[in-house]
Amino acid sequence: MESYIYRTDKLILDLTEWLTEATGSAFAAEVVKMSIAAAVLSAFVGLLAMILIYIERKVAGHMQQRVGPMRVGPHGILQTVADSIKLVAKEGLTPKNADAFIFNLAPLLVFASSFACLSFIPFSPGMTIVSFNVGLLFILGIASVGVLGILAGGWASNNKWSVLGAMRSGAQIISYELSATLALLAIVPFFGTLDFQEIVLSQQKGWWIWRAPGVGLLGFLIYTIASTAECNRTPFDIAEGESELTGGFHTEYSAMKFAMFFLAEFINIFIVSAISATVFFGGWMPFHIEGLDTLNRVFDLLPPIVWFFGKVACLVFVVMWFRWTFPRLRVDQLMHFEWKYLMPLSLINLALAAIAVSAGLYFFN
Amino acid sequence: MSNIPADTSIEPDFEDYYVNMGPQHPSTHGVLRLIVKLAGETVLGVTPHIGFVHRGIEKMAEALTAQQFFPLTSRLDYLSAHMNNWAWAMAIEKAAGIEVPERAEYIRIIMSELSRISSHQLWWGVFGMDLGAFTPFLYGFRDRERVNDIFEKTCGVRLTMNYICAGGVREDVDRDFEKDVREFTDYFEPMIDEYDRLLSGNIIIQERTKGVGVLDPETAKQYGCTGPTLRAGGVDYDVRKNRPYGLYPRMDFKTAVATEGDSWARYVVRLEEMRQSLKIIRQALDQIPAEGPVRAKTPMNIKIPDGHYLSRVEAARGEFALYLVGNGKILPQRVKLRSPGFSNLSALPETVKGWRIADLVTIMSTFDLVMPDIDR
Amino acid sequence: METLIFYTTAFFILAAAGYVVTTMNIFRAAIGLTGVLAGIAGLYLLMNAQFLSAVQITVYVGGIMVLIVFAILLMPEASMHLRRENPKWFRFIGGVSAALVFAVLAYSITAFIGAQDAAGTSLEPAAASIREIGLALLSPGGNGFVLPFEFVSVVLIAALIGATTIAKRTPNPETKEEQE
Amino acid sequence: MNIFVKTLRGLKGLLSGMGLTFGYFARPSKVITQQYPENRNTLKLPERSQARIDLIKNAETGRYNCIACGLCVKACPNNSIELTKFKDPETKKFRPEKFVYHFERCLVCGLCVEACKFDALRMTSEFETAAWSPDDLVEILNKDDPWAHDDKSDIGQQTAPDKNEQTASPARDTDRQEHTGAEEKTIQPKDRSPK
Repeated sequence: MESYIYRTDKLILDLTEWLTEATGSAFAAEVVKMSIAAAVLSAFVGLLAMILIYIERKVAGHMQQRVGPMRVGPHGILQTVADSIKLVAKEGLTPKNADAFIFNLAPLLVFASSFACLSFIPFSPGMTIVSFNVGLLFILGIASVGVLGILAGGWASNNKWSVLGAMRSGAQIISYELSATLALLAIVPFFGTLDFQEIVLSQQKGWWIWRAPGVGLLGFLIYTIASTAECNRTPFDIAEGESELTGGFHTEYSAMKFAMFFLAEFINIFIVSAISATVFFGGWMPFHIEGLDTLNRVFDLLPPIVWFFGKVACLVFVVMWFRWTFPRLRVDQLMHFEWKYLMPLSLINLALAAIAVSAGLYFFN
Repeated sequence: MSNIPADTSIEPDFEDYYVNMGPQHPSTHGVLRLIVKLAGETVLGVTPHIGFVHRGIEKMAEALTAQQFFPLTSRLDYLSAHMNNWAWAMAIEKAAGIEVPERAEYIRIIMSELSRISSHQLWWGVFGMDLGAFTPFLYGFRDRERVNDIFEKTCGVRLTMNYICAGGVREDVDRDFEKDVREFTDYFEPMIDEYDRLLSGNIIIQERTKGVGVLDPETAKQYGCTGPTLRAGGVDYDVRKNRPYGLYPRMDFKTAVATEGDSWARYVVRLEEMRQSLKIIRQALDQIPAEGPVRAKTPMNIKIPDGHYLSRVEAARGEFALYLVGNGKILPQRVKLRSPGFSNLSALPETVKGWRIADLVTIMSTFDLVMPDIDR
Repeated sequence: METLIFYTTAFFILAAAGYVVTTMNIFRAAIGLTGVLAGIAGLYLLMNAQFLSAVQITVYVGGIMVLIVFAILLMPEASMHLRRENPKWFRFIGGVSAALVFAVLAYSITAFIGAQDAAGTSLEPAAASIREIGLALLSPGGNGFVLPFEFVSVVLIAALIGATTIAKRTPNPETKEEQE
Repeated sequence: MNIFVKTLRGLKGLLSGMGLTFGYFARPSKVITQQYPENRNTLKLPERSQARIDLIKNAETGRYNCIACGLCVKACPNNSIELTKFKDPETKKFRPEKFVYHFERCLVCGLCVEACKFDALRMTSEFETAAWSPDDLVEILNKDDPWAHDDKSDIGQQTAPDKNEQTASPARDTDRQEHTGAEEKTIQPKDRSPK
């Protein structure tokens, strides 16, 4: 039983086998498996958002010499639970002159695209909801659907500030998606696959952030910046820009519809951190140093899933750290930065990566 | 249509797009309503609408005795309450010929400079928040809290102090006052460097403020801007230096002046002003007589003799001038307040033209508007 | 089961497409079109063409649709419902031409399948790995597509430059901050 | 080259800011928040802290020091005090019948305390004054006196012009010189100077 924590691929296989036996057909087993996965994922999403929001508040608090939420539950642990109950119980308003259909559809679009992305994330060996040979490409594609929801929401609110926020958001996400994709693609030649599990497996000898000479680090930096922008987080939160646009695209949203945007934002943070952890930091792969077997065995004691979430947590912290330190860029500066600096840099990075791969210039070959 | 901003020649073919910024908007810092004419993100024109918190304080002054008007002056620009009190006290003292004890004059200087610092601390935090960084806001408040504690110990109140009064100050300072203030100055000086680390050194802040919203000195003078807003353009005008009052001639300090006139210059000037204020406070603490009266004997209801009296002080936002007309009774005939915020706001439409919405927020923030000061 | 999924998806696509052409609101039409394109990506998935599906989503849903929506946002008329102004016979012609296109497509597909069946080749799709696709795209040989690939890139570059030139305005005082 | 210098300088600025926030994050001892309702028992306000006014009782006689002279009423810029008086048959002195304090109008400026010559008023630091309605903020300050029952129904009627014979009416009418008569009196600062 214990070994299942370490060998989750075995767990999945055994589970499939058992289900096939129990239901009598491979197809039915697949259906049951998918239902379980969906249920687990839904619970996971809710839990994840609550935990992330709580952490965000605590991080913010301590960075500002405050303590953050303290009242509900010990150290305010239940604060986000209380807030969720409040959000669910609130009346969901639709502005009078809004396009009600699209207004209500928009948060769903945003949320669904984030949710769908989660199914490609490799949490642990074998533990991916959908295993695709083009998982990385797919996740990048689906992530860009979310912006449609933001645009639709901003437009349907029939509020000038919302439209401004939506336009900003659209322009921003389309632009920064390029850099984010290019930064990831620069690493793809090294492992030559787009399947997440295989990407993780290719890092047995070392994580790509240092195995790929320079390119990995540069790619990681570019990806961190671009993905922060894609999540609409400070310093790139011009779409919300509460001091300018009073909330941007979600100005008119309340209750559960607002919560969906909010949830999606936090899931997005998790997703980009998870991608970053998978591509650059070896995903669930424990930290290994060649030759130091004792140390490696100590590291192996931690189950892969702990490694994965540990890495993701560190990266999420960095994103939060950005938010509570930096001011916001202006919209034209944002575009300048992307098109004049980040994008050329990521193209150069891609070229360097191609050279490095064809010359076989990477460590632990 | 008077409420539509003047047409500019920027993009004549663009369809007019008006948005209301305020009266409820996070960065108008009060109930200010700006009608913004936009072309995309670019601001073509701004028309400020004020008067949402107009209380008719000038008119109220005509029905209140000199003593009774003090609490109301605190409520003009609540962030420089001491300075406003001082202006009224000075006008009354001029009118009634009251001599202020030396110790009281020093206390007034210390209190004024402390409230200048506290005002700029708040401004610094809000400036950071307007630009999207939330943390400076709390750091600014953290340090401002110390000033407020000092105020509370001596004046009993934290914001609208009503401490400076005709003939001096209402009562002598708290027994820990000198120690507290010295502690504060020692504490706060490194904190300004911390402000530098968090915001001033940040490239995003610099990119967003340098060259943004240049208010050239000529325009600024024409609109009657004062304070840091004016001095950022290179005009060396400070009431404390140019028309000294109180014991300011005894103080050795520099007027903080920059030359560029942009948002960054206004930012730098305010930070420098905090340093200069600390310097003034230290000098005043060194020079203050240890004992002595703090309040001249004044009648309870001061008769304001016939005549016109003008007093001006350098409030945190600029020159606060007060014009008093007396007719020999205890109630003033007429009081006119010249608040710095009003004039500074009037230069805003000129400054923001052609900049973006985000810059409008930056410029408004560096103008440091306080609505009760503007609406009176 | 796959058949069931196929018909559900196909029905969804058809319904969304119908919505696109019947709705009088251009923004809703755009959202409907998104549904169509996403549904087609789903069909690709059913056919085991994962790469194509990913590209469909990335390019069409994530790229082109966002651009369309963006363009709609820039139009002042976007919030208005369009009115039916076209004469009746417009619709008649539209219907006839749509029927014609459908007939041609249906005939050619059935003919194609018939030819395949006659030749005995299988229609069972094989999951092409991304490596194969990449190699095929960039190999110069008889099975390679490097010439069309490069040709397309040149055309795209030309289009990009052309678009930029058209979109470029004469410099105006608004662009103050670009003089730095 | 310039761009590299600029980039490096910008990066340094960003990192120093991040260092600062992380420094505070890593040192929870630097937290300055006070958990207010929990620390109510240990909360220390400065002695001069003023939040509202209160009447002072004479410790020996147990009576209020107030002689209902009305100076505070005249000093108040906002009409926050309403006062009715009567002659105490016992001591042949005036005493307040009802000393009504309108906290909802009060500016907490302290002018009434300053005006009081009989050491009858003081500012207290009782700052938890929130209430559900403005009416709850109207309070009879001499409520320990048996005749000043807590009935607020007649409050505000005294100020009506027809029956203000014995009310020291807050002189909102412009010319107050006639009945103030206090011009010759002078104000001395309270003796709370550092010893």
